[in-house]
Amino acid sequence: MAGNTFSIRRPLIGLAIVSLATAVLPYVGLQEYSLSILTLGLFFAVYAMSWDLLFGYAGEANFGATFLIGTGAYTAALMSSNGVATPLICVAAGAAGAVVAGAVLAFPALRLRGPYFGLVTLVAVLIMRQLIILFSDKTGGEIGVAVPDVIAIEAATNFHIALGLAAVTALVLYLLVKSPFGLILEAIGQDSVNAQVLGFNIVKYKLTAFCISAFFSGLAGGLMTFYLGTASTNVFVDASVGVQIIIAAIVGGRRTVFGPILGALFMAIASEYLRPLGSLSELAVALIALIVLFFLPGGLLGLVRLARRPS
Amino acid sequence: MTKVHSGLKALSKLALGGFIAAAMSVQASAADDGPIRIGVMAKFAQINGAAILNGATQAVEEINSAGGVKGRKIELIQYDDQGSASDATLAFQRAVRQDQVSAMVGTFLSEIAITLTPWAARLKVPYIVTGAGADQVGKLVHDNYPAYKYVFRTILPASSTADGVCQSVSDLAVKQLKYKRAVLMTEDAAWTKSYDEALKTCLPQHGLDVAETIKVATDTSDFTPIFQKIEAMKADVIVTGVGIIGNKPVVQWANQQVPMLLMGYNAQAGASSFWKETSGATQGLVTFTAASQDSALTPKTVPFGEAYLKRFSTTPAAHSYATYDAIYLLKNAIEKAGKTDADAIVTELEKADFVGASGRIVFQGPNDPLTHDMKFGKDFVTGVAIQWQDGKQVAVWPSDIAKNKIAFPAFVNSAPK
Amino acid sequence: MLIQVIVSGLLISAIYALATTGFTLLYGVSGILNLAHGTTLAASGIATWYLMGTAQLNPLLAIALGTLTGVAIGLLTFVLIIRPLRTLMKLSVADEHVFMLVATLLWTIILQEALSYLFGDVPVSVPQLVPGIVEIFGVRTPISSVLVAGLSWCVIAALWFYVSKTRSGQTILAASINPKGLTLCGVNLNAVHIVVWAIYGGLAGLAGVLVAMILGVSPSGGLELTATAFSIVVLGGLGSVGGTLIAANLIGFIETGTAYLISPSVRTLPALIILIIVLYVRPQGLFGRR
Amino acid sequence: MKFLEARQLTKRFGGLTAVDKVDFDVDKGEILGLIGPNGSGKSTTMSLVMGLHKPDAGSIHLNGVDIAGWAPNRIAGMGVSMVFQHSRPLQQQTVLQNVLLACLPNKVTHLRVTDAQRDRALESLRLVGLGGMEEKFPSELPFAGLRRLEVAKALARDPDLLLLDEPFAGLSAGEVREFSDLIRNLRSAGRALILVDHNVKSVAALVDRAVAMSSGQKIAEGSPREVLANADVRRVYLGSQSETVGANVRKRKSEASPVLIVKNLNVTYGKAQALSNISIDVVDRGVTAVVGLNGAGKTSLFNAIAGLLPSRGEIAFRQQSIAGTPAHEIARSGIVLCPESRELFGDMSVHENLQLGGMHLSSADKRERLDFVEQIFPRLGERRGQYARTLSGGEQQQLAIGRALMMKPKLLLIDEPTLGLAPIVMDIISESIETLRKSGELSLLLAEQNMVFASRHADSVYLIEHGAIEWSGPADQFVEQVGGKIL
Repeated sequence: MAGNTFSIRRPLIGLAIVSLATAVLPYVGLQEYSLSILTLGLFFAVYAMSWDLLFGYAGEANFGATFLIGTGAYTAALMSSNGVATPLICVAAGAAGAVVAGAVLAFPALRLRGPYFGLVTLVAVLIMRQLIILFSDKTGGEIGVAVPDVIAIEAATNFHIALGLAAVTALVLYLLVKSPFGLILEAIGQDSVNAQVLGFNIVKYKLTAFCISAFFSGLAGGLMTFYLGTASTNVFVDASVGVQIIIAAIVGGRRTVFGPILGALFMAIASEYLRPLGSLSELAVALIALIVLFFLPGGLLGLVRLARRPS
Repeated sequence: MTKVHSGLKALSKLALGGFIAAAMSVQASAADDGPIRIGVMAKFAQINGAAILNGATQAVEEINSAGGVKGRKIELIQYDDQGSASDATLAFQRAVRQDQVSAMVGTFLSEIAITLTPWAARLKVPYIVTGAGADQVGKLVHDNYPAYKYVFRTILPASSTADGVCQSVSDLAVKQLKYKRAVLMTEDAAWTKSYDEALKTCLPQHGLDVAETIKVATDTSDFTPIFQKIEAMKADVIVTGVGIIGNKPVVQWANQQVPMLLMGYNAQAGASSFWKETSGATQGLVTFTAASQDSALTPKTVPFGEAYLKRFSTTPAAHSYATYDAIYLLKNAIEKAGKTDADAIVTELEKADFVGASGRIVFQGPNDPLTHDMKFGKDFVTGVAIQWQDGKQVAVWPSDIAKNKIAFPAFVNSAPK
Repeated sequence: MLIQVIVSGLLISAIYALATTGFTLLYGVSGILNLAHGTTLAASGIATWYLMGTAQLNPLLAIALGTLTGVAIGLLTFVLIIRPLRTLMKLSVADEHVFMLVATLLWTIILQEALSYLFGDVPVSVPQLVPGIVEIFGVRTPISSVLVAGLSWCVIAALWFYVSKTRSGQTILAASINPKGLTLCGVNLNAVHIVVWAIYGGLAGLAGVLVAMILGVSPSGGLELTATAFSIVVLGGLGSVGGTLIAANLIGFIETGTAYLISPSVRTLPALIILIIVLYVRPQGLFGRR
Repeated sequence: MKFLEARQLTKRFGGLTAVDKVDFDVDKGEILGLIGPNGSGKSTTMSLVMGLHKPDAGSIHLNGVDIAGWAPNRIAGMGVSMVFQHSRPLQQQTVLQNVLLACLPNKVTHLRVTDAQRDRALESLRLVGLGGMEEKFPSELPFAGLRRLEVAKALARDPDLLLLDEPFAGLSAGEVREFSDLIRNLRSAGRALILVDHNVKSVAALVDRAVAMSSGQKIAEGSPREVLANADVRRVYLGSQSETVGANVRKRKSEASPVLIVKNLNVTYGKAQALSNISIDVVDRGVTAVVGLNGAGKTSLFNAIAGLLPSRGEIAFRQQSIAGTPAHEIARSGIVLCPESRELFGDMSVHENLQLGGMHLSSADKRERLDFVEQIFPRLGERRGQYARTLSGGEQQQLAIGRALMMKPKLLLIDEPTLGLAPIVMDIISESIETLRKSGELSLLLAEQNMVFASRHADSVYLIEHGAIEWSGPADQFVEQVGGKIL
């Protein structure tokens, strides 16, 4: 936006610097195992960023993030296991499938508000899970679908793929929320009546946001499937995975684009440090998230901002 | 907004800095004279996971106190997969890349075993599945041999289980009890597809008609309609196939006093804690399993069960036997190979002919349909059928090791209809 | 067949009704969707299972203590999660709603992991109070199930009596209709909330024990129970106790009917689909008022 | 054909007909004032024009097109804009960005701000007097500045019809003047304007024509002067002449010290100062009235006394400070508020409502008290088993006062006891107030728009305007000294 180009350019330069600095990590002695933690953390970062486009900006709490992710993952996995296409085409199809599924879900669901919207998105995950189990001869059911192809085996390459995806997602989403589209979306999220009176068709904007969120979720879901080697319900179509995504976004700082990256990496690294606690580590992560929720409503990114704003 | 990027940078510096330092400080040494590291993976908060861990612990402690592997101790390292494939891949990478384990055993969930199979191949580390029974694992190894040759399995795959269920049920139900009609009740899941097919062909061949196959959703809470329906079919026995919802059908079968025996396969009922979990409702249930405390399948079976009971105050589950044997298989292979090199271990495992606690273990070859699964049947691994009687698992099949005959819960009429 | 559907439907619906009454009561009075509801149920069931089995307590005492576990968790939820969230953060109404959902979800995870840690993540069943069966119109039914169904309806009737006939109950009803009006009558709303959470905990606790007796519970099965409760409550109309009771029966009968008439493997699908259709056509639920 | 023609516009909410067959027109270059007390349906009427509610019947022709029932964004696309009373700007965006928002087209593929859009935003800001504030954040603007920001947003859309909802609420007298000028300029640019306000005075000076509403119906239309002179309008605002005839105005200067003393009370809502330095004394065992138009601050004052609103200043009840005491404790100590919104328990019976009021009494006391209340309001005895929400407005008012009386108040605050009531019900309320006065057991503080009603009963009167006391004194001097100035 004119008059504040500077304030857009600087975060973007920052994003580029951080991305490049992170990209050399494999070459400065970071172990492959640490890379794989970051790789999964970055996939989660993409989920969390996509989720927050809906929540932080459009004001809709989507409890069915894994419906979108799962569609992307299963579309890609089923195409690959049936030998239909190369991995990249499968991933692209996964993203497209997620957009279609997202639109099918969102178009009617967006008529509902608050807890009802949340419930429908949650139920969508439950139904999808049931259908996968029900048609297990095609979907692999509880066992999942093994994908025969891989995109890359090297830990560093996989890390770069995830990093690139996260960086591109952050870039696109950031430009988007700073564009007129994002301004309108935010206005809709904060006061939908006012936004309607200003002439904006809120369903059209929310639907677009839902599709964008679905696109990145599905894309990341498809890529992560090829990274893991299987698509399975416990990883891709699970309400509690959706909860982890929500926690990552809120812990990182909602309505910030970059915050959810921070949140997702924080959660990944925190679980690594808390691993000595054994089966209590998930409890500890939830406790930390709860404390962040209570005392840092702006999330970790909010904390950084707070510290940098003197008054 | 101008502050965002620098904040992000500051925080990532903070987090990553510590992270890198921590990650780099844990440099494992894989010297040839140090202990041999073996990883064990499962969700340890679950009974199944604990059974896997205990089986491994028992074997490692025995081996170490007997002098180790050619003088080298085995160090068992635990990896909790939290029941999630993504956690499992992380843990697997940590085991291989950071802790530099020589082999990995364990895994209860099939989706995790299938996910880890290509990882074992990528990271070139022997991986013995001791909990997950989906046929797909063996098929994957077969289809991708030799790339996936690193993966073995010491628990029976679903098709062998179906085989064992068919043999045990036809011996017990047809020969002993003179039953004629059965209803097949299996959970609606991928692993039961081939299980159903196998039993539907096999049971009638032995003289037991399958009146109907009833599929049960894995989130079923109320089994009343299902049991009512089965009863209306006038069958003599219910042959089950459940692995995910083991508790509920059994408890409700007892509560509702369904007047037919439950036979077949129930994964949870193979665990010794099942009596407590069901508060005794499992009385009279018959299930096929790998081995049990009192079944003298091999000379090692009973001693292992007794030592296990002493060490862990509970009796072993099927996965305990499988994991126990897996560790011994690895020990033998390393000794024969003379080194911990992955390919050498695999070569020795492929040649193994080993009498373990669960039977004589010989792996199927690359041309067999389920490569690196155990050969099944007489003279190899047979499995046992046990019945829960007064808090204990009692072996009732095969006849040569059976201690007791089938007993009937008060509400089940022994005579065929 | 029809009689079977009716008998089984009635029994399962009674449990559904009891297991959701507290959830909807809580929403009606304090406007909170407690997503830790299912885990509260599971905790009470597991506690009773442990006290009866491992600790060998008298069954009735164990059931009482299990119910008290529910009360304790209810009060903890209020004191540790709900009240801090309302007092520590000054949130707008819309934000508060979402933060409340997220906080109760986190609380669910904490409870669930604590239960797994203490008792292991396995499904467990509480022994039947009275073993044995009776024939109801030729349908063989466990005596315990009949007792549980009877007890569920007795508790619901007692709740109705409490709310409509006692002073404390009237205060709670009034708080659900108009909290400001109640403040003007000189009543401390905070005290009302504590009472409501205690009653909620008691209802959830007893329901958890009974669910564990008839169906079985597990720590990680809590979210699934919450989802079922949530669906029933939304179908009936959020905050409407009467609507919830009717919806509980509706879902109970549809599920049972589906299992009998179509196939047990699609038991829950028709109910979920009906729920979605109802939400689209009538978002406030069947009996909710806008 | 006028630019906007609304015919037989009707909107029902459940059983309540909020807008009842209302007709009105407005043409370009004209300002129409929609006036009426709270609950008269004027804001709902405006919502119908904007499409925020769907009318149940009737038509709205804009430039010849019937837009009734359209979605708000389509109506906005026809050149209609609206300024809300409560502004909620985007806090993380600058003032300029907030206005730019209004310049953007309804097109998801529009991803860059054009120079033309930016110029229009800047021009709008300049027009409303916010030039130079472009890079500030909304949180840095004063209250009136936020209102200007809202107007700038509406202007940026270059509307043909502009709807203004209570544009003067919360503004100081000086700001009201500036705003009036601003609005007048908008008309001269050839726009049609509809202005909703209960502040009759400011509207009268500004609008070309006025439509007065009461209980959802149009009761008068014409020039501001004609409407203000209309007997129905005067009755709605002042109470009818017939009620004042034979009014029993008494002068009573109580010898006892005041039962409640309020000193320098201030209440703020965010940036808006709702009450500034209010000081009043409530006559012991007498009737004190606070009068003023809707929005003057009466309800804020009552809520602050009852502990429902945080406030600064002193409030002493029987020589004891009660500032900062929780609301329920204040209620228990004897200060009972009967609010304008009544706050009844709608899904409970009349009897249960009364029981809840008397819940802290012993059962003997409660029975006696119930008899007392049913004696004052016999109607409540007849309707004992009926749900409160099914009662008529007058009965609900009686129940609200009755429930408050169940608490044995020492000081009873009644906010707008007669608002929207039929004359016959007003008489019942009148009688009850007199009965209570005679009982000598409690003091009364009334808040009233109906000044004649208030001065008839009160011993002493305070007039509030814009959150400050404008006049105070004995009731009998009130009508002659102030009455004429109000309307």
